[in-house]
Amino acid sequence: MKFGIVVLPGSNCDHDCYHVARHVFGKEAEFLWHKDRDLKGADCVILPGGFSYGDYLRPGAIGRFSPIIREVVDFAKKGGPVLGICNGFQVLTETGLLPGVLLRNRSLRFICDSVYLRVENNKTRFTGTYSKKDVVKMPIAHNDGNYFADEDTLKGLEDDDRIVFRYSNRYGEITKDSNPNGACLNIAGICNREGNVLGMMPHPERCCESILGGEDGKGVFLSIIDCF
Amino acid sequence: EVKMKVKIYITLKKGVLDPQGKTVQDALHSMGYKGTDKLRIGKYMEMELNDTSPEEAEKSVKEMCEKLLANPVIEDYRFEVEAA
Amino acid sequence: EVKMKVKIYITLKKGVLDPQGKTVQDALHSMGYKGTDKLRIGKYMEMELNDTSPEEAEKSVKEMCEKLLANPVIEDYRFEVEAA
Amino acid sequence: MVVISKDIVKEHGLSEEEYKSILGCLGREPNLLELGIFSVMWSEHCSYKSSRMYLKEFPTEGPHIIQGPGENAGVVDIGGGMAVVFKMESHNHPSYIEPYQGAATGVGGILRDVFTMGARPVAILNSLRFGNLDETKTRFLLKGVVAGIAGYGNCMGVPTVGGEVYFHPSYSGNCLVNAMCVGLVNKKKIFMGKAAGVGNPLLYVGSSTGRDGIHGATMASDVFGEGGEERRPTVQVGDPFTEKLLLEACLEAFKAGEYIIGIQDMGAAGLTSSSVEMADRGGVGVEIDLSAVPTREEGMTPYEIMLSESQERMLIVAKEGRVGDIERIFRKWGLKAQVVGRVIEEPSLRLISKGKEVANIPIHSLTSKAPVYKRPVKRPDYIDRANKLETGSVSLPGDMNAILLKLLSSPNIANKKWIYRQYDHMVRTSTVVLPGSDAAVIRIQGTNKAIAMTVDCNSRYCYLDPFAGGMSAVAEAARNLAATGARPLAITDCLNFGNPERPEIMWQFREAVRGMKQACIALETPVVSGNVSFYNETSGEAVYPTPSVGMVGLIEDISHITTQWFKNDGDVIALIGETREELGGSEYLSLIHGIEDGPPPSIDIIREKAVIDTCLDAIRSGIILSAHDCSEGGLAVALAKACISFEDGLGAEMEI
Repeated sequence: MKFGIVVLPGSNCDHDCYHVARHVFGKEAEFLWHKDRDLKGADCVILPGGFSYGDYLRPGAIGRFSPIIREVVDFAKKGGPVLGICNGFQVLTETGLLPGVLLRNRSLRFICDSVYLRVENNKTRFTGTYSKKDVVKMPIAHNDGNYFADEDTLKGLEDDDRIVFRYSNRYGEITKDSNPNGACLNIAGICNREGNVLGMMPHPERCCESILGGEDGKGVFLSIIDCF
Repeated sequence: EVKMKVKIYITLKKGVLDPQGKTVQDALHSMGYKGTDKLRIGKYMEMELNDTSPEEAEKSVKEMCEKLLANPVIEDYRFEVEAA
Repeated sequence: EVKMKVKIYITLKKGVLDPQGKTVQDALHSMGYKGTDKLRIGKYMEMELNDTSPEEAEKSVKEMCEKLLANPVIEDYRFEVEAA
Repeated sequence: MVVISKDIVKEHGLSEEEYKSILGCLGREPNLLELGIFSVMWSEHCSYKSSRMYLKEFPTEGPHIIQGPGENAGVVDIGGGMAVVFKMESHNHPSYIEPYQGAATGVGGILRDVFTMGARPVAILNSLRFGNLDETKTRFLLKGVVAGIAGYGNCMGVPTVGGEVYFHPSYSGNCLVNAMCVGLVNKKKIFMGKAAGVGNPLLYVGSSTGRDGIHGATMASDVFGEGGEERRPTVQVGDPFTEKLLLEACLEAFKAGEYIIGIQDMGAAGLTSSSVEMADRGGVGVEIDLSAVPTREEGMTPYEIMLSESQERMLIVAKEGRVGDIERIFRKWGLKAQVVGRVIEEPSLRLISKGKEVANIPIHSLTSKAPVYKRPVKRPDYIDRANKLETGSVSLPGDMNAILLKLLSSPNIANKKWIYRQYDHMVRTSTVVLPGSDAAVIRIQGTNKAIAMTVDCNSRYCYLDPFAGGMSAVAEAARNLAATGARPLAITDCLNFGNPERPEIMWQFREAVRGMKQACIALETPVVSGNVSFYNETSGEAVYPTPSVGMVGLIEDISHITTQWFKNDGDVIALIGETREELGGSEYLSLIHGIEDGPPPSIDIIREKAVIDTCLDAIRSGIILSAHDCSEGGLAVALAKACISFEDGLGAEMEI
């Protein structure tokens, strides 16, 4: 099982995802430089967090034109698993692989904190090891996590069970107070229709080791590995 | 071949959330400018296009906006092209 | 008392580095729009001012720009006020 | 040829005598370009002319010290073939003028000081001081400074893990923005800012040069008058995206092979200070062709190019024939690498523009021959007046609980999550103790070790008794590290003071440095880098003396990591050290009674060492579950914080 970790200019969490894939889960991992066109045989592609192109113009707006992203889109269209974390999720919405857009946080401030999420759909390739309605704790660190989409798109996401994670309180209740950035329907992560592309704002790679404060993020990687 | 001056206005579509606009409007109210309403904040870009023609400039600026400068999901764009 | 429509343009002062403009311009070049030059990105604001007059609107918009909307150290502003 | 008039000399911040010694160095009149170069190299900011005689008193050596002051950052051995690299730098004046960019470029500059040594930056901290929060100017500055630090640090992917923020009226005319960076490097891969090898090419890498911040260096040495506002155009603008590319390109070039002989970031006074300082360390000269320097504005003069403080630029002395290899790496990251000159044998700075020599200055006249002042010193009158407090004269409060709640909610003591929540403090998945405890801890992946880091200074103590204040700044930092399970290694500092031309300020500086020195010797924490920021003063009103101390410690075994909050019901609470009736200079007196008088708590540095060692030994023997040092708010606040800093929290009961 091999993870391909895309490196765009300005990616920061590429090293963190590499560390988790290699040292926590003992799997093969390789960086995929944005100017290349070769996924180097990756079984799962990760678009890591960071500030690709400095978040200039719009987060992910320029990154999506990198040559490697064209390969990632084809890989996704052929059913390959693609995980977009934070800036990676923003790039996925700019490519159109996932609907909607990530706007500036309601508070207009960067937020780095641990938040509770409720697992809404444990049938995707990224959440199979969680149970439905599990409450997990994961860190977020972003300026533009305020997910927005028009009414029809939101309705489609709910009807097709494509909302994968929602911000909740520690008891799993979806409340306004537990919504850190103003995202519609407390959306923290969504997948495409086929369930092989997941975009999420929280950082699972930052909570795969108890020394860092929690292991609730392991489930995302274990689910990917299980499906392989 | 001439040099053209281009002005581009990117605005949020109606109904799209504008966290910045709302916060700045609240601040203006608290500063005493109670009459402020429907404040929306977008992008204003200026640039030059070298060795082109008015028609060609119109075409390429339109493409730039469609492909990169505006996000069609949430933004509208308009632009003005004039000889430099 | 009338309602006025206001348009505000906030731009970086000459000589002030615009990292965003530079990066977007490089992206346009790599997309094939080689003729793009001197791309500068600023803010474009639209708003309405209720129960005011043209003169009063001019005065308060100028104050808003000076006090909040523009950063006098690195930004210039201009605005247009017209009856709604 | 511009005639150098008296006004031009004064405008460059140079005194009559300084101009005379320039004539001596050159044996002729300087041209405007040469005068500009002298003015920045002889500014307080670059030459430390008013502080140098005292700074050389600091202990800077030790068995584990690889590089002390004089390079871009200090380097300390932490065993296992690795070293920790760190420094602190101030950006006070630019931040007062443009808070966002002033703070952002402060972070950008200190990051470059660390990675220019070959180290990967692993943490950023900051020490901030503002006027009271009820002033709108303070809120404006605070909002901009925090956003600037977050904007730059977060984009760079380096976690901002710790620091301190204080609010006090003495800073309302002059905020303090000190940024500290800590990096890790393989001991065999340390790079120095030294030019060597006559003929080797000088390579300019990073952003192109604009007119940002010209006179930035001299501005920092000027006192803000009432009309300080119109000095605006001198503020630099940062681009963290380009600096992230610069960081990755440099680290790749360091690893790729023996391409780079010396490297330095272009900080204050940009191309001038980097080229001159590298030549000075190598005992050689440099020749630069200014026409080759990439500029982003048309028609820039040699003067503007040499004094510009555009950000995100580095100067590299490359090995002959290796320019192509370096260019390839920088091009991969989308950056320019342009040969702009070469190392020359004659130890002078030779500048060429359009084929003509426009400046020729002996290197040592800009560095070792810079003036060193023994400024007059006078013990201020306020010292006796402000240290006459009899604790009896202070009425005992009726409702102790109300007082404790007031202290806990006061800006200087309350939890600072509302600030550090805006910093990404988790990126790099190495932050094992997050902000909010006594010190931040970063694990060293691939080893069983971790490094702890903190920034501390109680400036009220320093105002009342600079000697005791300087000593307690070092002691408090060491206590914070010990409470986290870390052995203090070494310190960096930012010495923020008023106008050194006023004898009272110079006395404050001398005493603070004397106190710090004794503490560093007793606690075995040498000074490995640092910065001095004078002229923090508006219309004769100086800030409280603020010698911020940044200290780094080593945790040999990651299981020794200790946090400040209580762990289990029924655990025993012990107090190490002696409690004396010392209310002077306390936050309680200031907040509740509006009294700022001292004397501050007496400090016995030998006993401090004993307390620190006792705490560390107890932690290592496994009998300590949490530890917290008593600082602002004393024992009551320390106990309260240990109860409430964690999600569910616990209570505590104590026999007074």
